[in-house]
Amino acid sequence: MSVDTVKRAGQTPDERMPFAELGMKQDEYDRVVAILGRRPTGSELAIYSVMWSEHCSYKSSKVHLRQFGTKAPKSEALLVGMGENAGVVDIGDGWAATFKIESHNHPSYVEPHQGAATGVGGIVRDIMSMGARPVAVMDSLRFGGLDQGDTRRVLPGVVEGISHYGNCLGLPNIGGEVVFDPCYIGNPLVNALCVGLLRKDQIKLATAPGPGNKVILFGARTGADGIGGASVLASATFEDESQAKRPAVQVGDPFMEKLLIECCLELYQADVVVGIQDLGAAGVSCATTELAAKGTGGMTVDLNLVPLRDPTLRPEEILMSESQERMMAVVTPGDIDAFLAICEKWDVPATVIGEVTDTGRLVMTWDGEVIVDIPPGTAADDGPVYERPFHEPLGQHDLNLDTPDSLERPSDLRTTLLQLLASANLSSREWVTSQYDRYVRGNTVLAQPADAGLLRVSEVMPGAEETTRGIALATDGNGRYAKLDPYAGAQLALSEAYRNVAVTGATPLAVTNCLNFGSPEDPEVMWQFAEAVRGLADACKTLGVPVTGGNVSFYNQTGTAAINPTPVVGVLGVIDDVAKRVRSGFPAAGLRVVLLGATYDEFGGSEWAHVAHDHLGGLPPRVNLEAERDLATVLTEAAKQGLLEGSHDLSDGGLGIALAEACLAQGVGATVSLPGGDAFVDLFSESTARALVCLKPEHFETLTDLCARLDVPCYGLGETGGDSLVVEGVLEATVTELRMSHEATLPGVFG
Amino acid sequence: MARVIVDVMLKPEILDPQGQAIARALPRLGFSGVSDVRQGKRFEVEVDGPADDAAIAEVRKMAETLLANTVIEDFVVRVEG
Amino acid sequence: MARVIVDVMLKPEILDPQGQAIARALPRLGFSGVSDVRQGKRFEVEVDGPADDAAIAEVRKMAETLLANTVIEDFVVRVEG
Amino acid sequence: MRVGVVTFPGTLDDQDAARALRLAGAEAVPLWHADHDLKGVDAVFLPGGFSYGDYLRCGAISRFAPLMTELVPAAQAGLPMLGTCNGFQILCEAHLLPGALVRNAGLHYVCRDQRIRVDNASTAWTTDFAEGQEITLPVKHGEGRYVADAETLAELEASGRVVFRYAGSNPNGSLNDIAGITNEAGNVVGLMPHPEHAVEELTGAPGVDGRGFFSSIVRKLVNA
Ligand SMILES: Nc1ncnc2c1ncn2[C@@H]1O[C@H](COP(=O)(O)OP(=O)(O)O)[C@@H](O)[C@H]1O
Ligand SMILES: [Mg+2]
Repeated sequence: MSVDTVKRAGQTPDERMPFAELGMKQDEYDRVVAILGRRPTGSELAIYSVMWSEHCSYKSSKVHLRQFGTKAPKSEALLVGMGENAGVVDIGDGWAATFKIESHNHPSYVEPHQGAATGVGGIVRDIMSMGARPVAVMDSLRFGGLDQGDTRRVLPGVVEGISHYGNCLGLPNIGGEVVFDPCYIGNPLVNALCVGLLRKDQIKLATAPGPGNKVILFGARTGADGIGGASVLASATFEDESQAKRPAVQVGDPFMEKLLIECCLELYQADVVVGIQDLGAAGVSCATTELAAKGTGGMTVDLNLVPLRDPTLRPEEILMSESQERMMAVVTPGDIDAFLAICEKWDVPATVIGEVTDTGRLVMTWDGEVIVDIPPGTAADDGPVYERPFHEPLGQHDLNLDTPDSLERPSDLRTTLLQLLASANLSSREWVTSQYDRYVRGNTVLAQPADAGLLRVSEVMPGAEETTRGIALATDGNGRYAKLDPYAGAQLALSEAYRNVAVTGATPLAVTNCLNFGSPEDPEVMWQFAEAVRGLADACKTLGVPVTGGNVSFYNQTGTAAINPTPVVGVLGVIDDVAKRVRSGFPAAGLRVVLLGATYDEFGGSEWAHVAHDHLGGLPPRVNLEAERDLATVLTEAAKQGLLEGSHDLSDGGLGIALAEACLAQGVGATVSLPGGDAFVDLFSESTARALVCLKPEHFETLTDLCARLDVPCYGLGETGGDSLVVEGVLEATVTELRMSHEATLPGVFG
Repeated sequence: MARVIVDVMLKPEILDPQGQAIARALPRLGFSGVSDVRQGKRFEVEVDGPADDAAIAEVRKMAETLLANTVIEDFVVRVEG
Repeated sequence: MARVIVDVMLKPEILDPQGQAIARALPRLGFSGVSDVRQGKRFEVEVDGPADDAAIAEVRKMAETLLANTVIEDFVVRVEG
Repeated sequence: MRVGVVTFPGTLDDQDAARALRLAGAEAVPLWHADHDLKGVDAVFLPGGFSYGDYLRCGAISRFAPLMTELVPAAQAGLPMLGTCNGFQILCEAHLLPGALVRNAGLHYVCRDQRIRVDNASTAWTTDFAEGQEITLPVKHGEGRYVADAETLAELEASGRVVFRYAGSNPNGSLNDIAGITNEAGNVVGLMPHPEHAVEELTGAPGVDGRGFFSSIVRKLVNA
């Protein structure tokens, strides 16, 4: 079968090209023709169709995401901002951290194990491509209802996939979320986060400068992974079905990825890399166009040189293949031998497939004939940008009016506490987290069930200064809040992640986010999206933490039923002396228990309304960013002074759940009395900007002074000790009872 | 009592990292002349009755729903012997 | 080119939790009449030459030293077909 | 005191092992799987991980690494050797220790802090423990169920070669709750739990019970 060449495209200007089958609109196709001054070849069409897809071009979201830049707070810590593979922040002492969260939602529905596994693989390569050593992963998960059949298929597979891939890479899993809601049935969310460390003077970028430099593809061989669409291009006639059987599922090889990690680090150390890019969605198309566009501007590639796992692959398919565990590097001719020798040491196949030029053109050949000749920037950067229409959903107003005020409130608060503690979303996540290695690399200071993961910065990195610092990370997101008010919902996600970082004693520094929504072509979904982005950008500005990167996942819907809008926010913080970190929960008896922050009657979108009444309506708890910031200041300052023995933030389920979890952490009970007039509100309201801390009695006054200075409400609730949680005059439950309620739920469903 | 065998292999186009790792290791162990290795699963299903058409159809259904992940795997059902 | 198959199963006296999990799941999925399931591995080894005695002997050695752990597993080598 | 730490492709806990050795006052000497050089070390630590992806069987491919052709005779000649997790699996595959490690009975990878009883405090790696002492170490594995034929098992029990047993609940269904064993000479020890993840207050498992392994070997080498 002959291949469509540039020459042939010139000779057959009217040949029908299957752009629609590749998801391209007529006007987009017309633009390609205008750019090239002729019809594209099949290979060129392959490149433009993937590069201009929603996934790669952010065409629906771009106009909104710009706010993250325009509203960004000034931050000295930001070394690399949005637009690169991942953002990089300065964490002091010559060290930098890079982190990002990314979705792999749909593949995880189709094949949960492989989908989730390759999600971890992809985000880890993003971090590697910044020049960093990946040091930990996290996973933020959403599933359908716990009692829905498909959840029993999807969850175990997803968890096993993350477990297998992450464990095999030797990356500790230091946190995440597991949330159940029927809105995610058919559209589970698998968002994976990776964080890496590097010397701040050794950041690598995805760029191909220097004509004459070589382009090397290394890692796994290229197979027919994830090229469902490309098969129409590779078939003899576009209607030919024979080739349309390519797998839509990519299978990961974590062992190859582990080799790639060690190999890349050795390449960086040997200083033989000019530019580097991971291969993710859109594989070779994306890597070559982006590297070329950001470099000198031109590149030649001989596609015959791409090592193939499946020798029958056609060039169009090679260009679109999403085979995992591949990287592309730009290397000076003098360093080629050294580069290849390091790859050989690690058993990583590596092949020179092209060269950097100054022609401004990306030129690819196949069997000696030119099949691609394009200005790379037009594919990488000049994709279509849509101002999609949006409007408030029709029922939004009614939804907000349907407040939880009319819901019957319980009188037996003990039963309510145990019921909430055993509920799908608040029960112990141990069934999931025990499948993740949280210890490997020996730097994990806090992991589950702590509010945030915390790592000591003590990697073996040549030339790096010794430091006492640590980094903390948390991810949060609440789709129910966002459904009620996407602007506030995104801010609440940020608030909670920010607070989770602060309770460990770390100072929040920077933000990543993964925006999971339905179809952008639905104006009501688009409104949710626009509101969420606006909310997050505004809140980041107020809190002084810039967005460094992230990911958008649209089309999470079945038919017209979209998921709850689910912005997931990850916050990274730094603690100067990691030994001063605050443990999670009550570590010992005889400590004062203190509640920080004010409580209001707020049950819209609450876990109680969800569990007790299956109700979603009203407005989410009020966002109070100034209060969050002041609370964080109290927490980090108190930690620095060594005042705190333990902490836990208040979020879903309110004070009642926080107290119970704090008791469960080390099996230490507590006796407390409630500050307000309404025990139900005190225990289960989800007001924001609150945290629970415990401390030695002699430090109590210092803490109250600190709180007074920052205007943070502070209530001495009682004291730790005993085998029970006693809320005086309200309820009493032994720690064993709490544990039995908390720990039985997930094993009861998943075995 | 009869034994029905279900062989499950990854579809040919799906990456088989296990098989590849073995294939790469063989030359180092002094085995030459092997061009490829693929690793799959083998199930031995003991059925109560005879391995007649009905039993085999039943095992086939089992393979489809449980033993194989048909998104990425092919399977073959056969009677031992 | 020929294909040689190596079937590897846990020795009968070794507990096979995967097989047992499947056997336990079957009734829940509406399958009855299965008394036992055992799960093992199947390797497809592509040899360059014909599958003659020498090639089979070579694969047998491979199975013995690498593909199976004879402390816990039994294996069978056979030519496809 | 030079203790080698072996890195195979896919080894993960090598940096932890080296750190634990250094904290105990030993010099950690990196050993590379593809070399034939033991660099004159006085003892060897085979750390955990997924060598060769743990494809085929855990430890099956690593066993054939060039370095192993040096390690096996050295172990047989009395060089102290500790294999944890994947290292234990490799020792079994290499027949330096009897039996094998198979898929956890629960079919899941399990990472948790585990109570373990020391049943033999006379091996090269356990003299700083007391017999019967209970310690806490992390376990983290998917294939840690120790199995051996009845005869081997009886022989291990009779000769006191079961070094560690799971106390409390057994995380993987291993026979006789076996968590670790030794060879006849007591110089080669393999166990599924991870002492190298329990040597610092700040990180890893609660407590520092793993230190005993490293202080034992250091004491032995000093006195040698
Ligand atoms: N999918 C997951 N992966 C890793 N850790 C998780 C996951 N889900 C929950 N965790 C961890 O379990 C603990 C409890 O989770 P959760 O109750 O959601 O925390 P919080 O309410 O503080 O946000 C936390 O330490 C969290 O990081
Ligand atoms: Mg929290």
